[in-house]
This record gives sequence, structure tokens and C-alpha cells, in this order.
Amino acid sequence: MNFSFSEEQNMLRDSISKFVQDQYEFSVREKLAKTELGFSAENWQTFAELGWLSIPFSEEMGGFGGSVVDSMILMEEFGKGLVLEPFIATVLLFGGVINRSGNSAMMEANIPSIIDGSTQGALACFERQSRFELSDVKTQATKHGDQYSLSGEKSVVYNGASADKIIVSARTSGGQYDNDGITLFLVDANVAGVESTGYRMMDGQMVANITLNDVVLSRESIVGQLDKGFLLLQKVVNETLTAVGGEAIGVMDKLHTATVEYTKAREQFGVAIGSFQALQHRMVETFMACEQTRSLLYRAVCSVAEDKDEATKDVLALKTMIGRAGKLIGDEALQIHGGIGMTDELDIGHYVKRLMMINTFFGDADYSQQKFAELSLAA
Amino acid sequence: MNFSFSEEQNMLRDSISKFVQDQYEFSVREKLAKTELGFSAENWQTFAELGWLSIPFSEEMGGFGGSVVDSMILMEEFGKGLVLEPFIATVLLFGGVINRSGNSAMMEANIPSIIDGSTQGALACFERQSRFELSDVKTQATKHGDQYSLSGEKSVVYNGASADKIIVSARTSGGQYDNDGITLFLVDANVAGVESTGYRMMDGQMVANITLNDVVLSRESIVGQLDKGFLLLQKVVNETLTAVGGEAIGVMDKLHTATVEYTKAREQFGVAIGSFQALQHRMVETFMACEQTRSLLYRAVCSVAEDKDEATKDVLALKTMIGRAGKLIGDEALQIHGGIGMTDELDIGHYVKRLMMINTFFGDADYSQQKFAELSLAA
Amino acid sequence: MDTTFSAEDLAFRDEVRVFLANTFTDDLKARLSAKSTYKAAQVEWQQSLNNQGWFAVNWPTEYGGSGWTPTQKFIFENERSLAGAPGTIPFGVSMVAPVIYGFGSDEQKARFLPRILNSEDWWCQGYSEPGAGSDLAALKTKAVLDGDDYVVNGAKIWTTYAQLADWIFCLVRTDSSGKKQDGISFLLIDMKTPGIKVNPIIGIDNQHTLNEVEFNEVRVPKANLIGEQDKGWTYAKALLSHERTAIAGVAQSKRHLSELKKVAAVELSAGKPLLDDPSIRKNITDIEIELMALEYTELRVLAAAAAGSSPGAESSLLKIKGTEIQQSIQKLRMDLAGVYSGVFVGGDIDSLSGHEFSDKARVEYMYGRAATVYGGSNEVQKNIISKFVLGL
Amino acid sequence: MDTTFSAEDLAFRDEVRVFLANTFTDDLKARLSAKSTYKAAQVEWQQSLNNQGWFAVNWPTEYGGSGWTPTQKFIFENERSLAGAPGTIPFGVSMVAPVIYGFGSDEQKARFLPRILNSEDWWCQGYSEPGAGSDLAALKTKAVLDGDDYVVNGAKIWTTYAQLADWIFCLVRTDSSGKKQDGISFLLIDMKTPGIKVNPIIGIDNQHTLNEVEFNEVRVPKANLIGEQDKGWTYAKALLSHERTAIAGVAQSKRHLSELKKVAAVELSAGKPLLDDPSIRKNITDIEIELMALEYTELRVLAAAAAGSSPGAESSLLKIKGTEIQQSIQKLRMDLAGVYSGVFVGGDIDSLSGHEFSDKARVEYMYGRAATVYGGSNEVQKNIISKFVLGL
Repeated sequence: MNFSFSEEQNMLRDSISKFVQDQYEFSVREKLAKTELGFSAENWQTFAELGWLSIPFSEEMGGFGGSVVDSMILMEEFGKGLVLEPFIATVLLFGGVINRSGNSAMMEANIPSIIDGSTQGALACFERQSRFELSDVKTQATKHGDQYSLSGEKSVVYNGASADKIIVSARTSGGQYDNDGITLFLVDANVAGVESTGYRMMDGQMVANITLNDVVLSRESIVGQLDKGFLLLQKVVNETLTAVGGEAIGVMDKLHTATVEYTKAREQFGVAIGSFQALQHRMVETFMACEQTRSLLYRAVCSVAEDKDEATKDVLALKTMIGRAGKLIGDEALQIHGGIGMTDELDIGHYVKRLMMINTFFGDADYSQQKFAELSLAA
Repeated sequence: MNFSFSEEQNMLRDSISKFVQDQYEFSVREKLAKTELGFSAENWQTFAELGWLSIPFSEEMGGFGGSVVDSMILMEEFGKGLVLEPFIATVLLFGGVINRSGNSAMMEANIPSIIDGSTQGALACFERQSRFELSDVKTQATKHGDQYSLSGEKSVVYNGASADKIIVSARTSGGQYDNDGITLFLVDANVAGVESTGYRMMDGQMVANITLNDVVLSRESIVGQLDKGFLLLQKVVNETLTAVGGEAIGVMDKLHTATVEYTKAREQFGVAIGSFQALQHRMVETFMACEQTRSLLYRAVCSVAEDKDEATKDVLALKTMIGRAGKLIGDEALQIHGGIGMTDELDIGHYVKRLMMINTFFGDADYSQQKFAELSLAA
Repeated sequence: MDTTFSAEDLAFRDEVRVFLANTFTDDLKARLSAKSTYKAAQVEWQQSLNNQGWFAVNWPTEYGGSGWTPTQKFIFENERSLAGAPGTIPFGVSMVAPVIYGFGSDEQKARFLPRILNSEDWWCQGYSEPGAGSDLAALKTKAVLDGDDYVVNGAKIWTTYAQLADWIFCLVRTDSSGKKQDGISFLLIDMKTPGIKVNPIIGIDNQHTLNEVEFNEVRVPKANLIGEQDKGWTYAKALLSHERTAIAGVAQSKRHLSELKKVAAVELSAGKPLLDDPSIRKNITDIEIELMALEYTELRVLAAAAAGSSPGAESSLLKIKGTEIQQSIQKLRMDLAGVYSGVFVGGDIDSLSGHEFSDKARVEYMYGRAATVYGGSNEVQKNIISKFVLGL
Repeated sequence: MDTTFSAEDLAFRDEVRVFLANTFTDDLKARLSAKSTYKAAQVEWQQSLNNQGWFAVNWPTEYGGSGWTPTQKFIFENERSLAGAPGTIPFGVSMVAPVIYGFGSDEQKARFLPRILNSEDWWCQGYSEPGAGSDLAALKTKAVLDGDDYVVNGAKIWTTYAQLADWIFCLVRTDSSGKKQDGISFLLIDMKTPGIKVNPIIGIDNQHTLNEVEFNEVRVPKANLIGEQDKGWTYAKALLSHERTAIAGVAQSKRHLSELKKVAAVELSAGKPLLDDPSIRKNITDIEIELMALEYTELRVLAAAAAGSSPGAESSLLKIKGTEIQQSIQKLRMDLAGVYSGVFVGGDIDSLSGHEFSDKARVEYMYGRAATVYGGSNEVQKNIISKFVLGL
């Protein structure tokens, strides 16, 4: 049992941290967030060159052979800079599903181009009505001989507008809410019948709603096993959420620290507002919330890395706490900054928005806690 | 619409307040709480002489003809002194059920002796397994010709050991959890087959578990209507809970005020601890909790007095808040008093215990909130 | 103690309902929600109220106040909110007017009050300054008497709707020698005066509601000084507790909560309405119970005020609890919107997403963060209660 | 970063399990829970641990410490708690011993440490005084040197199990001239010394755990002074963060929570297990998630300590969160007990009520209120974090 990072991991952190500090000043980030693409293609190539896009992939595939711990480290540093590039969508979600598909032809065909930065990917697993339920899938995949025809609409697909390839969850059997009977398909974004409408989220992330009208696909487009897409998704979601947990802790630490520093500088009634005990005790609460979240993060990331039975439970605990602690920390950051915190010009509000988006990402705190309860309180 | 009290009500409050101040010093109360009876029979006669036992009863019955507002006033003052005499059990619950029974013979036979202090009563409506559900009744009333035979066990019956007469809820039809099919019976405590085991609760109240072994009763022992006991109980519980809400606010105000005063006197680190802003803001929270609870109390008491449709909903809101605010206020009182607050010698802990007992009385905060939600969120 | 309505109250309620049905039309509603027509529509609405004698609900009747009882105020607010009709912009009628009729000269009363009553002038508030937040009295904007004019230099910040305003009422420093509460004066300034510059501030809601207002050698006639020079703090303070009471917004919150119950009844998770979800049930009823309490707390404060006691520290309670409830409702709305709570671009996308309330959810949530900061931050309100109620 | 157990760790875990199965017998359990046999049974338990070399888990090995890694400490605590075995009474082994081996003379080490290791002396702590609560340094109990003895006068309060103790370690004032932290000395006092009087304090749990200890012309040999006169505050402070870490009680809380899940599975409301009740589900999982986090926070602190950094302000976090969780569990237990949570008399009545856990519920809840006050109140812990971590 140990909670320290390897030499290699510390170097990884340093290199990402340096990039964020040098290339990702808030004003630069704000300009990027307002471009049509929503991120920098140039940065993406830098990520490829520095090997960051290869982190989760095996050395055989040309990857770094890293674990979720490495992804977590990367995302923590990204969180500090509110990095916009679609690492989560392309590498963790899209790449993650391919990586766990067990389909070596598909891996060989796709992973190298993720690693070299030439393919942008997306995972389309939610629909208009599905809220946080991965299993609520209406999109239909109908079999015609050796082919499938996909029809339906997918909502809020991260990186959906920029993606070259999209993994789509569709129903091949079962009812609308069943875990079984969901199959994942690899869809070329340019293929006939795929239409995408891009829009922006409040944290600057570009997403898309994607409609599929009789999109014809071969049997080879199936990712993983027929009807077993839900289990594959859940595994990838667990891995992704531990990395996103890293991002969350990066954001939280930043908000907490910025707030503490602000109270040291800001004077009211002739003294620094950090000298008011009521504020001090509230900032102690946000400090403790950061520490407790980090503990659950380490717990979950080890659980997932070691493929423990309780991995899903640990991830749900983490996700619940990220939602709750994130709300507390965001609220306090805004409240203690006062008026200036309420302006678009200051970075604080942007960090808060990112935390809010992380909360709803694959299930908010209330949802995650109920799912956690189902596992924890099963008799 | 008005929130002031009548001249008569102010006089009532003054007289009770004077009694509590003069006759109910904490040390006196503590001695009483340790007697076998658990209260003072002499005080009870004083209550009768001062007319307090007659408050909820009509003038025709020799009563004061008061409303729940008057009962609330009395109980608020009782709350401040942690009065032990079984006003709730005898006058509000037992007397309340008789009073709302619509059975004039029964009223004439019982109310005058409640008013003159000669009858002690109790309401036995819960059982070992029933938790907070009035409708969970296993005690069986079996009809034999014109008579009923009662068998079963009732739990935690307030004033059960001292009561001369007990109203018992029993099942005359329906299943164990049905609202319908519950009938209330008036049972003489001395009759064959009634056994009672008295014990004390942490707030000093005496209660009893009562077993009924083939207790034979005439048809005339039915209080209210056959099978309709649940509705009658619910009405009386609403009335009682508004009065107990008065008691709760009396206790809360006392705890809040005592705590504020303590922080003015108690010095640490060379200053009064009341000068610490973190404590100040927490005491502002308890102040606001007291005020908000009082507002819901007035809302509920008017709703019940005016027999509004939303009476039950308002009472459940009140009961929920009493539980939550009571917990907050009790916790802060103990915490801010520190070590001294943790001793049996100081009155603070006793007020806290009374608030805890009020919380579980006819349904704790979580239970009440769920019942509230059923009414409020019905589509 | 009773909560029944008298026959007169019931008749009044009917009258309000008829008025709302006739006046708050769909057409007006549409114009109120479009940016380009908002100001004119809001003025029209306020003028309709004034024609009815229902605009200046807290003014003394001698100046045109409605002369309502607390019950009537309660009834009107409830009905207005139920109908979804807007409130009145407070800066003129509720904020500067009481200062003018309380401390202004007869000339000032005659000049300004009728125009406020008829919503001819749009007012904004010049209190906060860059660098002086909750510590209002630390303000630095300077006014120096030069002949018959004060010459004003400095800046005000967080000025709501300054871009729409005809007038601004300002606290300015006329003396720096004593303690900071002394030496402050209360000036009424025409926004068209040369030297005033309005700089928009985009909020975290991405809207332009707030502004910074710069004063550069702005000449304000001495006749626009309220009361005595250097005594402005006294006048402003009298007004503050009023502002806090108004912020509570109980009737508005009641309406929002009941709207959200309807949303929760139709939004689904795994095919079941969110209204059946235990977390949502708890979240809704947590708010509802606090709000039911606050409604009566407000009534108790109104009743006490009508009986002659001025709302003092109790108004701080209303402000704290009222804004906490507003924020809880905004949070609940975001929770209901789920992933759609983050959708940034309005218009077309809203209909695409199938969740039309999500854009409103985000904007109101973000804008609402300021409620616990403005009007004296909730921390300052707690200090007030601590000092004046608890005696600490 | 990993959380796997090595083969050695797994072997150690098995060894602990065997030890617990053999040593923590039903007979011992029964004697521990009866008041009359408690002290002897607790001593027996501690001696068994010591025979195994598992008693002084934080001592340097040279004095008889177990030499455990953080992982071993974690494993032992977990297994012990799972088995329901008691912890060790901290006053000797965890509180005074580190002061003795850290700052005591060789004679003191030789005299006291072996007896502590073998639980021959029962120690209690004389820090708090009537009138000096969290402000520990304000203590007034005086010690004046008279020949070879200090003469002690004053009183200590909240002294846990003073009625069972053989020795008390005290902070006493030997100089009042400087600032209050100076002039404090650390004395070891034999409880049998004439002039000591133990006055029981009955707590709100109605139990006799706490005491006031009066000192009236008590003569204490100079040889019982730790380190230098007037430097006691330094020694005591080193010990405080240790105390706070110990209070967290993570393993204990895990056990309690899992017990309560079992209770919730069998207790019914309207015929359905409480475990299906949405409020109970939320309450349990709120606690469980915080506790899962705290377990790893503690591991992180232990790991950092093993790597050489001394647990400073982090131990305040453990104390605050640990006691908050303990109190939440106590509250949950009361909630599950429902109306039976108020039953006061134990014994017969418990079986009558059919809810045997209710009396325990009440006693633990009430006793547990003190956890956020003792060991430095949680408010003081927050001040420590604010100052030393946040730099405020």
C-alpha cells in the first residue's frame, strides 16, 4: 500500500504543469473558448508529440502503457488550466471503448491515429430522454442480412461536432430501459445519414446532437460484443470518471487556493477579510472538502487500476462527493470573492462552471449516491 | 389576518409563566423527575384549580372553550420549565379523543373529571413494531355478541402507568397496515386483563407498555365510530402536535437564549467567547431557526384552528422543522456550552433531551417530511 | 391570531385578479421578455399599476401610496406572482423615493416623486464602489462644492441597469476628515450629465445587467443634494433595511417552486417522473418547508411594521433566508435540467435539446449567485443580527 | 500508488485474526461490558496485546514499540474493530508515554514505561480545568517547589476514568509572570497521594465516566517533573496532535456503520425494512461516503508520517471529520431506534421494548456529544487549520 507517485509520474506531472502554465493563461484560454472549434488544433498536435494522447494505450499499440493513475495526473493538471482540448472525449471515452473492445483489428485500425493526433473521436451514449441512464436507449440498430441500419438521435455528445469517428450506443434487443441488448457501433462521422448540430456548453466545451437516419453499417462496425455494450460502457465510464476526478480535484484546489489568497489581499472594514473567523472556518470546510475528495479519488483510482470488485462503488462514492464538495467549494469561492466573482472577466466563475459540468457528467451527485446505495445497501 | 394574541390569551400566558417561574425551578423539577410518579399530583390539582385542564373543552362541558392557540400558549410556557405533568397525555390526547368522539354520553361521563383533575388518561396507539405508523395495529378486538374482547400489546404509552382510563386502538377489520378498520376503545386501567409495565424516558416522562389479555368491553366502550378510529386519531394528533409545537418553541427559545447569554459571560483566550465571529454566525443560524419554526407554528396552529384543508400538511411541515431545527439548536447549545453542557447537573442537556423526545413524538423529521411530500407532491 | 381573509380582503383579491387578467396580457408578456422592448414594456406595466393606485405600495398616502394593509400587500404579491407578472423596478419607487419623501426638500418632492410614481424616470443606485464591497461606508467617490455645483469624481460599480437609467442616486464623500460614516452625502444625478460613462460588466450569467459608472468632473447642481451635506449615511441607512425586506421575494419563490413541481412531474429518468425520485422529493420539500415558514415570517414582520415597529434586524433574516431559498430553487432547476443545465447557446438549441427550461435555468442560477452578495452580503446581515438582535 | 496488500501483509492479517479469535473470547467480552469487572478485563486485554508485542503500536521499537508499518496499523485496527474488540485506553500508552520517552529522564523511562507497557498503572489526564476549556494554557492549578517536593493546589476537570486511575499526568502552573504558555510544568502524580479528591461528574449520558480531581496541598516529588520546570507546554503540545489523530476512530466507525445497516435491514416501518426507506438510505450513504474518504485520508496521513513528516494540522482534519462521522452514526442509530431511542432505564425494559439497541443508542449518542469538545474542541481545530494550513 502506498500513496506516492513514481519518478516517471512526477515527470509527467511536471511536463503537463509546465505546458498549462506557459501555454494556457486564462486570457489565452478565453480566446480559444470563443473560437468555432472551441480548442486549439495546434495544442492537440503538441499533446500528440509529447505522448500525452498515448497514455492509456498499451506499448504494443504504440502507447505509453499508462494506468488510470497517469490519466488522473494529466487531468488534474489540465483542470488547473481549464484545458479545452477534447482529451476526455477522444482519448478516454472514444479511445477507452476501442481499447477495451477486445477487437484487435479495430484497435490496430484506430488507436495509432488517436495517438498521433489525426483522429478525433466521440462517444454518443445519451439521448434526449435518457438523463443519466446509459441503459435508456431508443436508437435502434436493425439487422438486414450482414448489415445494420441505425436510426435515432443522440444528445449532448462531447466533441461530437469535431469528431471524425463516433461510437454510438444502439438497441439491438430488449426494451428501452434494459441493460442487455445495447450494442456499440463505430460510425464514421461523414457517412450518409449522420447529421450533427454543434453547440457550446457553459464551460466552453463543444458538444453536438447527432441524428442517425438509416445509417448503414457492416457487422465489423460493432465495438465489443453484440448486446453487451452496457458492460463495456460501464467499465470505460469508471476509468474515465477517475481521470475526470483528477480534473475535478485540480479545479477544486485552484478555487480553494484562489479564494484563500483573495481573502489575504482583500480588505474590508480596514482589515484583510481573511481575518474574519466566520470566513476562516468556512475555508477550513472547503479545505477539508478538497482533502476528502482527494482521498476518495485515490481510493477509486486504485480500485479501478487494480480491477477490484468494489471499483464501481468507489467511483460512485467519488462522483457523489465531487458533486457535493464541488458545489460547496464553488459556492464559497463565488460568495467570498463577492461582486468581482460574479463577473465573466474573472476566472473564478469559469472554474465553477467546469465543476458544475463535471457534476452532471455521467450522473450528478444525487443520482450517483442512489446508485451507490443500490450497491452498498444490497441485503 | 392577525398574529397577535387576545387580552385573555396574554393573561393566560402570564399566569402559566408565573407558575413556571415560581414553582418549577430546575432543581425542583429534577427532584420531581426522579419520583416514582414522575410528576406532582399537587401541581396537577393546581392546574385544575387554575382552569388549565379545561382549556380545550367547550363551555357546555364546563371547559374554558379555548382553541389550539390557547393550548399552544400553555405548552410554550410549559416548555420553558420542562413541566413534567402529563397535560399532553391526559388533556390533549386522551381528552382530545373523547372531545372529538361525537359521543355525548362519553363526553359527559369523562370530560368533567379531566377538568377537575380527578381522572388521568392515556392514549395507547402504538405497538412494538409500529414505529410512527398509527395504522400499523395488530391488537385485535374480537366481537362476541354485544361485547368485544381485546388482546394485544401497546408500547410506549405516555402516562400509561398513572392513567385511570386508557384509549386503545385495536383492529376490528382490515389488515395490519390498513387505515380503515381501526377502532378506539375506552378501557378502564383496573379492569381484568390489563397489565401495565411503567418505565421512564430520558426526558423524565413516565410511559408504560400495556398488555391486553382478553379484556372484555361493552359496545359502549367504542370511542367515535367503529372502524373509523384512524381519522379521529389523525385529527387529535394534528391538534396535539400544534400544542407540542408550542412546547418545542418554548424549549428552543430557552436553549438559544441560554447559549447566547453563556457566550457573553464565558471567557476564553481573554475575551468573551460571544465575540468570536464563527460562533456569532452560528448563533444567528439558531436564531433564524427559532423564528422560522415559530412562523410554521403560527401557520399550523391557525390552519388547524380554522380547520383548513391544508391543516395536516402544515402540521407535517411544522413537525419536520421542529425535528431539524431542534437538532441544530440542541447541538449548538451543547457544543457552545462545551464541557459543562455535557453534565447532567446543568439544565441544558435536559432541554435537549426533551427536544429529542418531541422529535420522535408521532413521527420524526424524516418521516414527517416524507408524509408531507406525499401530500405536497401528489400530481 | 387568525389567518382568515375578511370579506373586504376577498373582494380586493378578486379586483387584483381582474386587473391582472386585463392588464398583464400575452402581448405585454412577450414585450417584457424581448431585450429590445423590455424597458418600454416594464414602464407601461408600472404605469398601469400606478393608474390603479397600486404602484407605490409602501409610500405614505399623502404622496400617492396605496395605503394597503399588510394583508392586502400579501394578497397582491401572491396574485401577481401567481400570474407571473413582473415586480416593479425598485430603484425609484422603493429605494430613492423613501429618501426623498423622508429627507428631501418640498421642491425635491414636487420635482421627483410624481415622475417616479408615473415611471417617467428610470433610476439606478450608486452605492458600491470598486474596492468597497460590503464595507459600504469606505466609499471614495468625491464631491466637491464649486459654486452652485458639486463636482463629482470617482466610480460606482455593480450598478444594475445603469444602461437604461435616466437618474442615479449616489452616496459621495464630501468630507474625509472624520470617521468614515461621517462626511458622506446623498446626491441625485442626471445620467445625461457630461462626464458620466457607463461601462458594461458581463456577469457569469453572460448577460449585461451590471455596470460600472464612471464620474469624471461631473457637475451636479447643489439643489440635487438630499438633506444636509455630510449626513447622507443616515438617510441611506434608513433605506437599507427596506431593500433587504424587498429582496426576500417570497411570492416569486412560491411561483418558481410550483413551476418546478410541474417540470418534475413530466421530466423522466429511466421512464419514471423525477417527481418520484427520492432525492428530488427531498430537495423540493426541503425548500417548500423553509418557504412556507418564510412566508409567515414575512407576514409577521409586515404585521409588526403595520403595528408601528420598524423592520430592523428582522429584515436581515428575510434577506438571508429569502436569498438562500432563491438559490436553492435555482439549484433545483439546474438539477432537473440535468445535462441540459450546461447548454450555453439559447434560441434554436433549446428546442433541439427538448428542454426549454435549461437556458433559463442556467441564466437564473448564475445571476442568482449575486443575491447573497448584493443588498449587503449575507455575512453582513448576520453581523447585523448578531449585534442588534443577539447583543453580541 | 497502489492499495494492494503484500504477502507479508496478508500473513500478518491472518495472524491478527487468529490472535483475536483466541484472545477476544466471549467470556472476556462479557467481563468488559459489566461495570464491576471492566477494569480488570480491560487490563487483561491490554496485557494480551503486550504479550504479543502489539500494544505500544506507535512507540519506538527501542522502548517496546511494535514497529508496524502504516499498512500493518491499518490492518490491525480494521480487524480489531471488525471483531468488536476494544481499543486501548490511551492515557498511558498513547498520551503520557510519548512525553516520557520523548522528554523524560532515563530514570523516569525505566520507572514508568515498563509498567505502562504491561498495563500495571492506569493513567488519567489532568489538563482541563474548571474555567479553562479549549483555552488550555489558561490553567491555574499551582505547583510550588518546597524542598524536594512540588506542592500542588487546584483542580482538574473532565478527567476520564479518574476513579479507576493509579496515576495522573498534569499540567500545572509553576510561574505566572510571563505569557500564559510559559510557566507551565508537566508533573506525574500518584493518585494515592494525600490531598487528592475525585468528585464524580454524571454526564448527560447518565454515566459516571468524567470527574473533577481536586488537589489540596498535594506533595509531588521533584523526581516526577518531566523535563525542565516551566517548559511543560512544549511537551504537551507535541502530544496534542497525536491525541487528535487517535480520536478519528475510523475503524470503529466502519464497524458501527455496518452494524447499523444490519439493524436497518430488520427494523420495519409499515412492514417494510427501514433499509428501503429513502431517508435512511440517504443518511447511511452520506455517512458511508465521508467515512470511505476519511479512511483514505487517515492512510495518507499515516503514510506521510511514516515517510518522516510529522502529523501536524492534518491531524486536526482527522479529528474534526472523525468526530463528525461518529456523531452522525450515533444520530443514525437514534433514528433507527425511533421512539425507543428515548427509553431511559436499561435492563428489563430493553427486552420488553423489543429494541435492545436503544439503550446503547441513547448512551452512545449522549456520551458522543463530548467528542467535538474534548481533545481540543473542533472550533480550536479549525483555528489550527486556518492558521497553519491556510496561513490566515
